[in-house]
Amino acid sequence: MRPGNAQASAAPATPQAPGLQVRGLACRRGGMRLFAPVDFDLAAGELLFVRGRNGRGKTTLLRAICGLTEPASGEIRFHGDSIRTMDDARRMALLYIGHRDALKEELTPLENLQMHLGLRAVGNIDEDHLLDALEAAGLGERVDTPVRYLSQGQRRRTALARLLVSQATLWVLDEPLTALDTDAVAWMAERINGHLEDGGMVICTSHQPIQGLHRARTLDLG
Amino acid sequence: MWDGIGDFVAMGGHAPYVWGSYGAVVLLLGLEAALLVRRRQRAWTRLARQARRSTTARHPSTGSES
Amino acid sequence: MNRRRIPWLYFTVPRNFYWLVQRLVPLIWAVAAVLAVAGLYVGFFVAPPDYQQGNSYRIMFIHVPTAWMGMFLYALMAVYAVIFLAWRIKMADVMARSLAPTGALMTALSLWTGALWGAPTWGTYWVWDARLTSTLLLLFLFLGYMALYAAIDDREKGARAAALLALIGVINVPVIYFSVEWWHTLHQGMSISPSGGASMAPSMLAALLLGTGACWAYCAAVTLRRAQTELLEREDSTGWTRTVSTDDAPPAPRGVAVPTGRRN
Amino acid sequence: MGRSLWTLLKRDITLLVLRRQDVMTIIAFFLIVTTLLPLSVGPEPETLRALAPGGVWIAAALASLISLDRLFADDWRDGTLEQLALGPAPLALVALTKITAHWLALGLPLVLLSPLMGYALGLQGMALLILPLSLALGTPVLSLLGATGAALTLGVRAGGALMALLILPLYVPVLILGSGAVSEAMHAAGAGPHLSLLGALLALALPLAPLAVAGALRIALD
Repeated sequence: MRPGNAQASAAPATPQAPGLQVRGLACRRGGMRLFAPVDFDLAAGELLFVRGRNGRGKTTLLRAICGLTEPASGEIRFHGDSIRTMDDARRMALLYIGHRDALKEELTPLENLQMHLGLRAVGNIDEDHLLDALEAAGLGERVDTPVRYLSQGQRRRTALARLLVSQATLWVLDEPLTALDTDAVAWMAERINGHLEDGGMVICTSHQPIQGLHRARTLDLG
Repeated sequence: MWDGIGDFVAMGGHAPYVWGSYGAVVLLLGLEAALLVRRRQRAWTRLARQARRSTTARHPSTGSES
Repeated sequence: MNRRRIPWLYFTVPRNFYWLVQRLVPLIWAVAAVLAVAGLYVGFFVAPPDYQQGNSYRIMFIHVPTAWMGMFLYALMAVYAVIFLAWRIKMADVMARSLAPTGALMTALSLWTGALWGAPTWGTYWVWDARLTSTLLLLFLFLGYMALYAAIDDREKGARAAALLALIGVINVPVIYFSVEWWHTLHQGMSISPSGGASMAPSMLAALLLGTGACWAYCAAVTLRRAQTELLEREDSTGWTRTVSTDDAPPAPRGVAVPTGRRN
Repeated sequence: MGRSLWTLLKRDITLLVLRRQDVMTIIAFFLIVTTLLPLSVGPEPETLRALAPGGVWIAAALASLISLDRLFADDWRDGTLEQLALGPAPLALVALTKITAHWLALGLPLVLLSPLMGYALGLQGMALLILPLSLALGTPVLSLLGATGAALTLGVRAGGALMALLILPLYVPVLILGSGAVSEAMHAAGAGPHLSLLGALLALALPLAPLAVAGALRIALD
């Protein structure tokens, strides 16, 4: 069974407009304006690397793009629909992995992955495919131990394993490399490149520069 | 209506209740207004201090719209 | 139709609101003082003693207004909460936040005066009368609003959470009042509620209305002043506060007759 | 979307089963609070019988209150709530599903145990039947209202005590009608009107409370 994401088999959503359009996006936190209004477009196969010192609002920007945070001003359109009013199918095309791993400590990585897919109403993917994904993420022997006993790096890998089984076209990754060791970072870079080649889009923030990423546009929040 | 101050204060034997009610109202409302005046003054002194500091220090502090 | 559109949002700009309050509050204080003096005079020197309760009924002239104001301010708070949640007008949140302490104080005073009125009339300071119990619960709703606002550090989130709570509260107030009324009638037999306003002498009614007017004016003045202070506390000195401290009026809105009172 | 909610319901119930000891402690809490009544009022059957409905109902309300504290807290802390908000199902239905799972694990046991406690407090005949019925109608409303408080105080210091202050006034109508139904049944005056009003409260709370909870969750996630 060749490891790899199910990306190729799923037909990419028919984009009426370029993937993501962000116009005049400004966010506030604690009454202060975080960054000057941001404008950018993201088309298929493009990576946007968001840089900025701590507290500049990188996380808030990403959460605003996903629709979790309400922006102070600005408009975000994904395949033509505004993110606040887009329907479920469109919402499934977006995958957000934030600082927190969104894992249940009592459950094992396999159960967490099944839960993640179940909550996103994805058809019943057979277990072998999930096991392959976890294997690829370097969790081979840890598949059946509850997440509570895993290290921070292993938890992060479990969270990132979702990327291998997701059909989302837009990945929004907030500090994906935290707590990852060097070969995990390489694996991550390789996965992002694979996703871009398959016509996917990635928005990513990171304090360490990710080598080997091609066609990376950067957005600097200062 | 009342023959003399004493009768008025006695309030037909209900003095503690009537004056207890009106007294509490006057006291607490006066207290609320007074606290508000003090809070307002404090706000103004803070602003004045900031204004003085920012003009003397000569560094443009980032304004923020409300 | 009057050509001039009322600029609803004009006074939601902090600087204009500040200036408006600077003009309005002295007038409202004057109205409150006049009504209070008139109400007290009529209440104590014109209204005759009650044939049944003697003079203790005079507490009604302050008890009823505070009770009404408590409920009215909670409803008003909920209206501002809805405006804030629906249109994100910061001024609406400032108003709701400024109403809460005065509303809580009014509710507490109505309980205090109600108890002192109950003592000579029913023989005990506290009786689980339907209205007293519901007013007590209303006080808890006020305290809950203020506690939630204070507990959340981020002001923006705190404002939205408190506004949502005020909305939830105002939907529940009629249910609470109904269930307490229902509960009271089932356990009746204990107490008679004070004589209704039906057979009130005109002078009594006048004292009551004057008292209510004074109470309303007081609440308006204190709330507007607290909202003004709230704005000052939120601003840093480079904002509009610098111009206002020299007290010149902001540009008047198009076509609205602005009371050009003497600069105080 | 149905699949996603069904997965969430199963997940929550499995989590509650995995954390059985939490469920047990809350049920034990309900029993202990009810036994406080005879200890404080005295064993004399006549007074106990008059106070039994109130005693059981207050114990149920307090048990519901302390159990709701963690309804959203864990999901909020580990990031699962974010993924649920980005999932296919609307947040109101997600909230309703979580409240249902919570009620099944914690509300239902109270309803089933209440005749036992009612008997212990001297209730007989009709009252012993009306007690669980009134709780069956009332505890869901408690859970729905309590969930609003839990969502509003997410991530707030001293959330527990604050939640009690926010929510207990809203519990009053349920408490009045619930304990009223049982005491009416004791006087053979029939608890019909009380139970129908409780049903009305439930019918009101079911559609409205999840909307309020969703609003509060969105604020907490912002």
